[in-house]
Amino acid sequence: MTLALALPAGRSRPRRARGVLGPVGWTALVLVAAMVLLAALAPWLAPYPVDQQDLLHPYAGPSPAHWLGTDATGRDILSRLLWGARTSLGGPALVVALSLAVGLPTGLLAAWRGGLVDAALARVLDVVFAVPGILIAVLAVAVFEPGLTPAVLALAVAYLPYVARTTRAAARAQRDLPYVEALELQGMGGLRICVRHILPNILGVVLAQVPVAFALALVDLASLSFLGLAVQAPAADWGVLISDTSALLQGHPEQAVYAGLAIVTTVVALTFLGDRLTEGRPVARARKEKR
Amino acid sequence: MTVRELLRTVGAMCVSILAASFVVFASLYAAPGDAESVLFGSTTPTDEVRAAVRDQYRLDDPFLVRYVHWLGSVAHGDFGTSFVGGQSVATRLGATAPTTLALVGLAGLLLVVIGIALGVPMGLRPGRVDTVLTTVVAVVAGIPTFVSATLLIAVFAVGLGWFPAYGADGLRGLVLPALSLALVSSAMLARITRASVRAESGREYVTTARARGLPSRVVVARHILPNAAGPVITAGGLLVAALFAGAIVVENAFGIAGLGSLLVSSVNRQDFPTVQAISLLLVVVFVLTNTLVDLAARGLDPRQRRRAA
Amino acid sequence: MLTVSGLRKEFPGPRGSGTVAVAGLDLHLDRGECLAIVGESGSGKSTTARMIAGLLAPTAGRVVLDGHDVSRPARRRRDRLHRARLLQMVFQDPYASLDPRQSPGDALAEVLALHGVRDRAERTARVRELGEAVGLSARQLESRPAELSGGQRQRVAIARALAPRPPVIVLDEAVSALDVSIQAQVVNLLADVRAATDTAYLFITHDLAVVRQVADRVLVMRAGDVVEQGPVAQVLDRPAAPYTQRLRAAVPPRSDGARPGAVPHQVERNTPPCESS
Amino acid sequence: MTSPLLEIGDVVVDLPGRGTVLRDITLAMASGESLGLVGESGAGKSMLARAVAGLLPAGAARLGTIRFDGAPLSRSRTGRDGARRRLGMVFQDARAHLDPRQRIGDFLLETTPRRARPARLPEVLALLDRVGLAEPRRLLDRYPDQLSGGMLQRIMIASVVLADPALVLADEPTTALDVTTQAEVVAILDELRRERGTGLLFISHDLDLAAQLCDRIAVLYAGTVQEVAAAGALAADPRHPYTRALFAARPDIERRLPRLPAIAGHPVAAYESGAGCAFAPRCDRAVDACGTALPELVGTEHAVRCLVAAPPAPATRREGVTRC
Repeated sequence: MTLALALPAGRSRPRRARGVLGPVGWTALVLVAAMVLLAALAPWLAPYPVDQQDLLHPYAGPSPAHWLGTDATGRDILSRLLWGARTSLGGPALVVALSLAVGLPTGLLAAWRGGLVDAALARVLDVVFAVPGILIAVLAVAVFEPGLTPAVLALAVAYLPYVARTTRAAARAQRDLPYVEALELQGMGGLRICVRHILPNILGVVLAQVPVAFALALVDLASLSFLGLAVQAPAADWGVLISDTSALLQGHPEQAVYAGLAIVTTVVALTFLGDRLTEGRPVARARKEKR
Repeated sequence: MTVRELLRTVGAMCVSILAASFVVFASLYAAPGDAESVLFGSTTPTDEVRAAVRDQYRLDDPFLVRYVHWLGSVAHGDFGTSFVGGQSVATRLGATAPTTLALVGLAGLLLVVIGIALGVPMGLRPGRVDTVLTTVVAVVAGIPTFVSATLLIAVFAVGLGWFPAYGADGLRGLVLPALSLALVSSAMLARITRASVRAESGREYVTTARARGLPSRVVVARHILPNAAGPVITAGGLLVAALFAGAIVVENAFGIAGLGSLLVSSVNRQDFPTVQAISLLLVVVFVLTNTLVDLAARGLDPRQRRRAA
Repeated sequence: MLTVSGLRKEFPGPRGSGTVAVAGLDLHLDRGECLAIVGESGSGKSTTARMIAGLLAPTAGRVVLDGHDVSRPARRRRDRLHRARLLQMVFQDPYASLDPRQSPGDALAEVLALHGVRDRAERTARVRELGEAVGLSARQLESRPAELSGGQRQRVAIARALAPRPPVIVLDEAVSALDVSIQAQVVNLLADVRAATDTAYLFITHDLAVVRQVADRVLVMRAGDVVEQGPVAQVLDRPAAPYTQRLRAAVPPRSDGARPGAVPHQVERNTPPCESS
Repeated sequence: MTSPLLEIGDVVVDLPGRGTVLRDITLAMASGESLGLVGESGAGKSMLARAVAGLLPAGAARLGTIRFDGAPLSRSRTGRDGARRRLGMVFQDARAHLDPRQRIGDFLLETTPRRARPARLPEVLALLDRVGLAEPRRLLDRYPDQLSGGMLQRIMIASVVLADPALVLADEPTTALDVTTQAEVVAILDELRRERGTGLLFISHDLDLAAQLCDRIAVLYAGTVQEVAAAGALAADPRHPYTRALFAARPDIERRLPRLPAIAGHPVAAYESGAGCAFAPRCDRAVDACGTALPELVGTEHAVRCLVAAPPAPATRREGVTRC
């Protein structure tokens, strides 16, 4: 899914409300936190190992033993959902972390150096940005056998421009402000100005993009697992749980519905969180002083 | 848009496509699995067969020569021969591409119509209607294609039987896939359209129009919408291009024989020539659309248009 | 103290139609003197200031500060710090002159540390001293810039410019964005600072009344050229160049002195519709 | 006294998220009169003009009544809004207030019904020439980004005058312009207004500019009218301490003052001011009573809202030297 579009245009508010998240924002944050917690505690919470089969009870409905029932080969759906959460949330987290680790410095460097470096980098970022993450991942998987690592690394490359472009734009806006020029005139070096002054001022804008990037990475990774190119059996993630078409055709969509619900809830919560963070942040206020 | 500027943009696009093709080719060239092991699998070929095959796939030539040769042949529409079944890649592409194009075309139409039809009213009329719609659209934007595909199959194909569930062809077979493909993208376009319309409605020149007593119908039609169109067209272009990536997922979900499912099956069978060809095609589509959208956005902006006059 | 000769700046335009922002300018500034550069937008006064301060590389010309040639912006750290101790700058927009996440006190401390004031206690003392010099209380020094008014922020910017004790300070429209009552406070402050530290000012403005109040000499610029220069009294009372006269006449007369409603002069035809920059 | 063109009675405006921006405004204008609204940041000058024009920001609450040409004005302007038909507005930043994709000709004729546009073209061209724009015909096909700020402001004025308004609200129309352009634009505004007997509500932070253009001047501070009088009387005999301080604090192009008599503190908005007179904390003549209750606006010809205002000075003492 192309990333260029999911960036909601930031709208400034007359006054930055202290509780910037507001009720919707907080519920979204709680939901996301709950999902992360479930994923982290999966080994202790999951009643059964991820691949323990019980061929005697395929497609069993919800029961005290299996709260959400079992799949085609009698595996406990709840356990697979919990274990799956580790990959479906851990993967995107790694993707976003890698993108930030590389994207922030790259964006800052490009904004500060300007000139040729900036133009060349902008060009590369635009091209990589135009190619959806899924295609880059599919290509990577084709090169190094299908698996989680190539998929995550490829998505990190695909999401790098997402962070780098936002960082570069925000840093370029700060770069021209008088307070940066005043620091230059004091003799302060470029690196120190970037790290101690520009970065703290743009971190808010950049981090506001993290939830949306996380959501998109989650969708891409789950899609790859759905295509059988990321998580390989017997491991499971939410994408794999939905990919079992035969169960669907035999009229047992329960597993797909639960996994689908988990994905949609997380992604929607992340999207609302991202909206609130972006809206709460005044776009660089254009001061209309007299003359 | 001066001709010089046009040439510079097209030039930049060609450079990007060339660079992308190099990356695509180089990555598959560096693939750990050697082409031979894929071609011969477990059978051990005789020396002559081995030599013939190596020559046919030019495996012994240095990397750059193979790249230039590959590029030359691609330019003539010859994508080499598939590792699987010895069929020429071009014919396999020819067989599958139309389906994908039809799917993306239908989905593209749905995307633009739904996206703008929802986005504009949401942007223009704040208040309860807008908040309800915004929430619904935000939720729909959160449903990935493979989830919506599965749900649509479960309800309309398996449940109600209105549409073929799997592996269908012809128009009826494309309705559910196109809907599933367009769903999340149209929600995104609606959000972007809403944001753009809302941003323009707050601009000073709208205040002027209202201060002059122009009816709100005129203010919207002549001032807000034309100015809001720029970002919407840019986003729309990029989203339509992205449908090709979404098609990879949808075609596999519905079992449709398109470029997407061919790509995934080629990856699983390590059929590098086919993977290379499809990847190159898709990358060219994305870079092309990105450039066209950039040109369209700049062409729409009166300032740019007039600099050439 | 500051000598500028043949300063020129050309901005390359599309299809070879470059624009000349500053077309060869000479000026000198003695110790403790205040030289004003006045002109309308597009006259090149700000470009001139930015070139002298080293923020913008001139196309041609030499800038000599206290005997050092500072024509090209400094690269090496030692040069940059040395340059900082010769000249500082105060900008127009008070709201963008301070790092929003840093309190004024910390900002001043950071600058002092940069210029070798290692000892923390001495630094704190110097910060309070600078604060008092510009009329800022200890509480204001510890607050966030968002809590300060435009005038107070401009005071912090002046204190920051004074920290390295430079002999020359460039003030680029430093009081233009301030309300009347605040502008008066800052103008007085600048006069006090000059009296106390004998710092020379290069004062960029479009307001002739401010020129009268603060400057010793004035240089009138139009479209990159210097049309007139000399002592303030002579240039404002007996302007020689027609452009200066037109500038002088365009300023609304003092209402507590003149008959209200008197429109100064005839409406002149505008020049044909030109390509705006 | 002819029926007043504009009556503003006890108007209060509150903004969501900020609070009161207009605390208590009572003003009136006769038809054909020009009234200057002068004040510093936060005084609420622009907000008052927007309240009259019906362009208050979303969610703003307005109390009190505003009557124009005898008819009460609704809170916000909607479409035709008959009552505001003869009300024009000129803004500070002309470039931002013009649609970048619309030609100047289309902009000027937009409010004229399509059929009547060809007939009005000569009038438009004459008006463009009248506001000092050379080759008006060529101008019609141009876009705003091709013209300078000064030219755009003249086009804005022409568009307002074209609608034959009874009152023009000008919100700091020349602040963004250079001094020479400002003088020309002010002269145009003044001539056109006098010729057509149009009322002018002129907003500025520049006392002298307002005095040059307006019959009467109202001085605003923290969303309240502090003093209102004929321009000459206000300049010759300012009674409110704030007005006097404003006149004194300005640098004088004629002569250098040893020290500018500055006012301590900084201008506050209505929501930052206490119960009593908002200027009290900065006023050197303030007494305890000033802080407790908002003084009344006393007087008709020369009204002052201050407990310790200076007494009316004898007419002769302050007669300034007239100078063209």
